[in-house]
Amino acid sequence: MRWRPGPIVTILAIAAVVPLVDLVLPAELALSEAVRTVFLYAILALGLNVMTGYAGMLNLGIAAFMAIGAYAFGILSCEIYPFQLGFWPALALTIPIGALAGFILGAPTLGLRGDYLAIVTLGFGEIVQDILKNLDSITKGMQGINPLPAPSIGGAMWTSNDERSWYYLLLALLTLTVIAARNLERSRLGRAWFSIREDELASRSMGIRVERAKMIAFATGAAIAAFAGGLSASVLSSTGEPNNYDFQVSILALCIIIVGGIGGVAGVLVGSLVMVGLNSIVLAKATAWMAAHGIGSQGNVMLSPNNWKFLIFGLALVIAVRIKPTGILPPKLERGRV
Amino acid sequence: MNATRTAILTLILIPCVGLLGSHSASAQGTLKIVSSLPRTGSANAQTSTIVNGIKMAIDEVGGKVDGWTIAYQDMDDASPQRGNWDPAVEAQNANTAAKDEEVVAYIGTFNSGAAKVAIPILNRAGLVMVSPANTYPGLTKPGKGEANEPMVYRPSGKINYFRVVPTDDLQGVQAANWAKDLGIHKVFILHDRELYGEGIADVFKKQAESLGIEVVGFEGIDSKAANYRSTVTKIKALNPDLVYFGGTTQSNAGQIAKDLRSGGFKGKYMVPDGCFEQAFIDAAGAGNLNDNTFITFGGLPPEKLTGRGAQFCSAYRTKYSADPEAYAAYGYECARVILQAMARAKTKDRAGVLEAIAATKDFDGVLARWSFDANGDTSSTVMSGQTVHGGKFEFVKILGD
Amino acid sequence: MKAMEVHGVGVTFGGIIAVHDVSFAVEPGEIFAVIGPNGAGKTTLFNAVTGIHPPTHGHVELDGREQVAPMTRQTMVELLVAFLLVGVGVAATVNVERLWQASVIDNYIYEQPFPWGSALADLGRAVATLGWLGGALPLVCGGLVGAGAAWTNWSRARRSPDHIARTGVARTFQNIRLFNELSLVQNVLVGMDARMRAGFFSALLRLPRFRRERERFHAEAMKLLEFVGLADRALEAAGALPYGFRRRLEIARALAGTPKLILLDEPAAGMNPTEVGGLMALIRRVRDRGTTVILIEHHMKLVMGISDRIHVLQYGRTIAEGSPDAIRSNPRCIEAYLGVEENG
Amino acid sequence: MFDFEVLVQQLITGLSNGMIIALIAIGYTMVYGIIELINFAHGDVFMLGAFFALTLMGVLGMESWGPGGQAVGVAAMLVGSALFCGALNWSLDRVAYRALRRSSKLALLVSAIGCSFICMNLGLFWGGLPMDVFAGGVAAAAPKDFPALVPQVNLLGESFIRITPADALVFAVTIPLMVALTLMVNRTNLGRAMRAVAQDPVAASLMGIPVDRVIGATFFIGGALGGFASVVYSLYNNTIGFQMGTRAGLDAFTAAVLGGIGSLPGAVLGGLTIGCVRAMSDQYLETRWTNTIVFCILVLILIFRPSGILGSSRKEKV
Repeated sequence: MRWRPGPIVTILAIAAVVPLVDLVLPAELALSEAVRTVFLYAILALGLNVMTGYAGMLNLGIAAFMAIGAYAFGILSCEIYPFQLGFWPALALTIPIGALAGFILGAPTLGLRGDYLAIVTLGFGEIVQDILKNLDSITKGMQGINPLPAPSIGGAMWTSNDERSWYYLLLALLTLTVIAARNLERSRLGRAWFSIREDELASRSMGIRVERAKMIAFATGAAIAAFAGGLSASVLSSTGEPNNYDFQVSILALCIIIVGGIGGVAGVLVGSLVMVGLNSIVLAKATAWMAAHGIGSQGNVMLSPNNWKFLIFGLALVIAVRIKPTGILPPKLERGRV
Repeated sequence: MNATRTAILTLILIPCVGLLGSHSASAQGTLKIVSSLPRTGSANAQTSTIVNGIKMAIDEVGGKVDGWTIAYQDMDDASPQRGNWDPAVEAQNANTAAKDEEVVAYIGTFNSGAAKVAIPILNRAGLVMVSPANTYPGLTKPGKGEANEPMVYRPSGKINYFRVVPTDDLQGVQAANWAKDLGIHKVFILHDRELYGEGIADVFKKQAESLGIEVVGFEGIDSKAANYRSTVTKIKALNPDLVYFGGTTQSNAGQIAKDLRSGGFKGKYMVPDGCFEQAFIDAAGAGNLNDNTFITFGGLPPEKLTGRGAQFCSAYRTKYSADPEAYAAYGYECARVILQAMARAKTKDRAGVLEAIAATKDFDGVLARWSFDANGDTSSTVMSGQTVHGGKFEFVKILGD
Repeated sequence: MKAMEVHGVGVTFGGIIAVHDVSFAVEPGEIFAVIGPNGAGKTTLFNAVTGIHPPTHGHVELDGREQVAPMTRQTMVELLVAFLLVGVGVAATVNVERLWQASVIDNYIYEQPFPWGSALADLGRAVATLGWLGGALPLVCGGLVGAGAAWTNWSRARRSPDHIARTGVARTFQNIRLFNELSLVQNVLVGMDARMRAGFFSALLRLPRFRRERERFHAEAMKLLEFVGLADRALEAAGALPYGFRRRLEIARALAGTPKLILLDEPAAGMNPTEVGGLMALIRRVRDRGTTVILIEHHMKLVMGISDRIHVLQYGRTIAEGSPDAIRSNPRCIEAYLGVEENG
Repeated sequence: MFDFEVLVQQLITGLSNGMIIALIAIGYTMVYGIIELINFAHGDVFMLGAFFALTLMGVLGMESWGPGGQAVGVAAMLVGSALFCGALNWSLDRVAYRALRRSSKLALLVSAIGCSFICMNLGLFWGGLPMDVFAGGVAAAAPKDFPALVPQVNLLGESFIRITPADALVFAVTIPLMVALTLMVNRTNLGRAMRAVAQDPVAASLMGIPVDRVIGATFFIGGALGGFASVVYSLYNNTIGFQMGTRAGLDAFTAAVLGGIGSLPGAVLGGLTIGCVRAMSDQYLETRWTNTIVFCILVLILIFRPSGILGSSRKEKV
């Protein structure tokens, strides 16, 4: 049979040529920077997808793990702390730290039924922000930790102006995450997760160790989310403030996987493109254009385009699930040898 | 293969929509000013007045400086799903501005946290940034923030960041001095655990202690809570003369005032300039503030202004049919500093404008006559104290005199 | 040794006695049937045996061993570890700012090398000075919560279905519970999970060990599908399978774990006579592989045709046990079954 | 120093706040009980209810009515907001949820999240409408003062412990509502139908119960409770804003889970627990740790009672 590129390969291949397209587009239309945000959210959403998509555990606090990753990266690498590990070691350490955080939250709560777990994760997402704020002698509270190192491949450290380097680094790391997720998905573990998602009791009766499989899913998802957090902190050269990892980030990640097609890697990629693209590309450019052409005014709340963003975002969600409740690219049955 | 097609279509569609958002390159001789402020979500009210102030300053010069057309772009550093400033969006705004050769000045940010992201990016691009609202001292002043501040914001070694607002370390001190003058012996300090609020509360606490005022409590509140009755009970049991709240209208200064009064607290209430806006009185209810609430503010209130300031106020009232708020004045001041520097600049490019702004001396501003010091801070340290009387802010005194 | 012994098992649901004091023993290699009118407590008995709703009274032995995991030294060690980990974790969390201050902030000067030795010494000193309220109290409270939680988890897990399945008991469900979105072969592979050894990292990195295991089990799963006659549909989704085939797939999935004992809950429900004939042959072949079969069934022809022994329940109590011929002539069984044949 | 008066005062505060949380929590728990949806939009429906009440007050000019008139006004706001929120919640179900009944629970959840954003934006617009009681069109996002129609004076005179008419209002409204609701669920045909649909919608529809209408009615009642809660909340706290729904919803949902989701008394118990724990933590620990403590208590309770305090550990049918 002739090899045909699947949707994942297609998406990643198209993403690889975006900076080249940017060369011919006018500067204000340049897409690569906005697409970078898409990559970061895609990695985060892949982490959430391991928990929620594969193992069926609704997590409403994925941003907490992102925050843990970002702050761990910050503390391990920033010059105002003694550790100063440098980009690669610090980024690598976010993974076990995220997994540990996932374990600490997951160990007592994974026995909980569906939405009970959801509320626990939601609460966790809130209190991690609180803790990061309160322990300000360690985390610098609301100040955020900056500057954070960037990779330096041959020569000086990159800055956020080195757009193309960043772009391809993020794309490469996203591709690695995709491969990892695909490998797990098509293994004994992935099968166990799917079976738990479909029918927990039946898979238990088949000898699947449900708690253990869930624990691994939770820790893996948390590790990927923490990785995304560390990476985003490095891109921004700052952890930002704890509030930057609030409920809304978790919600966006959840919307990404559901609108994209829950449980499949391709769906997550398309979902992040659509949801983050809507936010940081379409809405941003549209309001900028309207402002530049004097459309709308600041005097009346309803005439200002910015004040419509929540509404448009919300409508997009409602309409998207109404048209395709299973998502844009729902995962297909694995037919191959698994 | 249907899935692939969907993916390709989406990828093509987004650039197309992006194209719609483009506009043709401007004619030669355009200088661009951009602002990056949180325009979506809860800070929208304040940032709207900043944008009003900026637009007014540009309109006053007829949109032209020395024959160069001035273009203005109002960027949003908040994202709808966050409803607040978003570091990724702020970085994107800064990078966009840095890349656009026409941009010669960047007004922003509203949040000091956002400034930390934007300053180094703009610094590398040699683009000047003037903030109407950042008050975190570490952005400019050595020794006031972390060990590596503010050098860390100046990777190129040059200063590109200026601000027209006095920093928290000045205001907190003046507030504590004023409290001493008011005869306060015991104070309970609250803050909203934000960069601004906690910073100013910290300074207030240190100064109060050094003045011999007893600090009976220092607590961070949850600015999203429905009410603070239990905190008020705790305060009441300690019986302080004054409650100081480091925070803003957005972080529920109004609710605290309400709960203090409805909880039967009889003492005074003091807040910083984040609450110096009509919305604070509206939110708290005038009855809860009248004659026992004290507000510090970096600058003079509109009705006390003379000269430029008075002109600004009347012009603002005519144009927007509303009283100018503090942030409107700061926004206006930012834009005017930039416009005047453009006029003075030898070369009409980033380096020229940056140099001209850094050289700003004895600027006839709406708030005072001031210069930028070596750190990029305003030399104006005039602080005024306000109270609320009959549902309106009322000027009490110039602080520090 | 018996394949399974049920000793005085009783199940009550909030005051309702579903199964009362049932005892029986199943010989290895036997086909043993449990019959009784609707509501007699047959499925409840199965659920009790497989750990889904643990029995309120009595106990079950498999191969002469207690089915519930015993308290071993390893469990005690785990409880102790939970006590220490959570205790130390809570104590460290409560004091984290103090310890950080003593070790990092007091020792680190910006742009100076960090004195690791003295920082660690300071950390040790700070820990030593935590005292009762800051150190011991959180340690003990946290430790107790940790050990309590570990105990709760353990006592829930010691008789959980996955533990019991791993001791060699497989089952099918009355209302078929397949994984509808997985393919047939994947359904069977889930049943084999307990036998697989490749772990997280070999899957993540696709190590040779993972590949070898995958090939081996895949081949075995295909053989099992062949055994139940579904090999040609191996890659279809289980949800799309016609009803009769779904039963077969469930049996294949149950067999996948190479159980010593398989419990079939009404395997013939909803089948036509031809399908029942095929099912009977299949059950015999399962037995011939060396697996002991226990089944619940209403279909008398099937029960009488293949069972070695039959156990009859009514209202949760045993009313008879014996060979098919003995049951067929037992007056109490005939009485209990009047009218049931019309339904079934 | 242990002060008994402080403890009593904190209990009063905790119970009043808890009652309001409980009232919102019931709306969540009812909807969850019947279609297993975490109705994210509920908090924002509640928020819009508060804006509706404020508008009603402004349009009718209630602030200038006499004391007797104001009592009538409060009643009018309660009824008006309840009807408004009920109708709004019902329409959300009709427009955004009903078509997704057969889809996955997560699609439904995303639809609810979308509705939450839409409602929040509507609240922002509403806050920007130029009405007398509002600050005017510009400060749409700023918190709005909700005039204290129910005075915040101390009924006990000059004592340290304060019980205000607003405290009394909280109890006077919520307790009868909860009793009425319990009676409705247990005694009426609609209540029976709701319980039947909650247990098994397919079986219920086979028994001739109009499932969609029963679900719609549940949404209406849940929304109406949100409406009552919004008026009580506004009169108690005297501030409303377009983002208040998020936090209120979060607290209420935590309360519903703590008490055992799907259980009405559980929601009340959960709300009161959270209210009191908050007050105690504010008093005897530090305010900034309050949320963390509430969370730890939630996790602790769920470790040992995985279905909440009063939740039934629903045995799965095999």
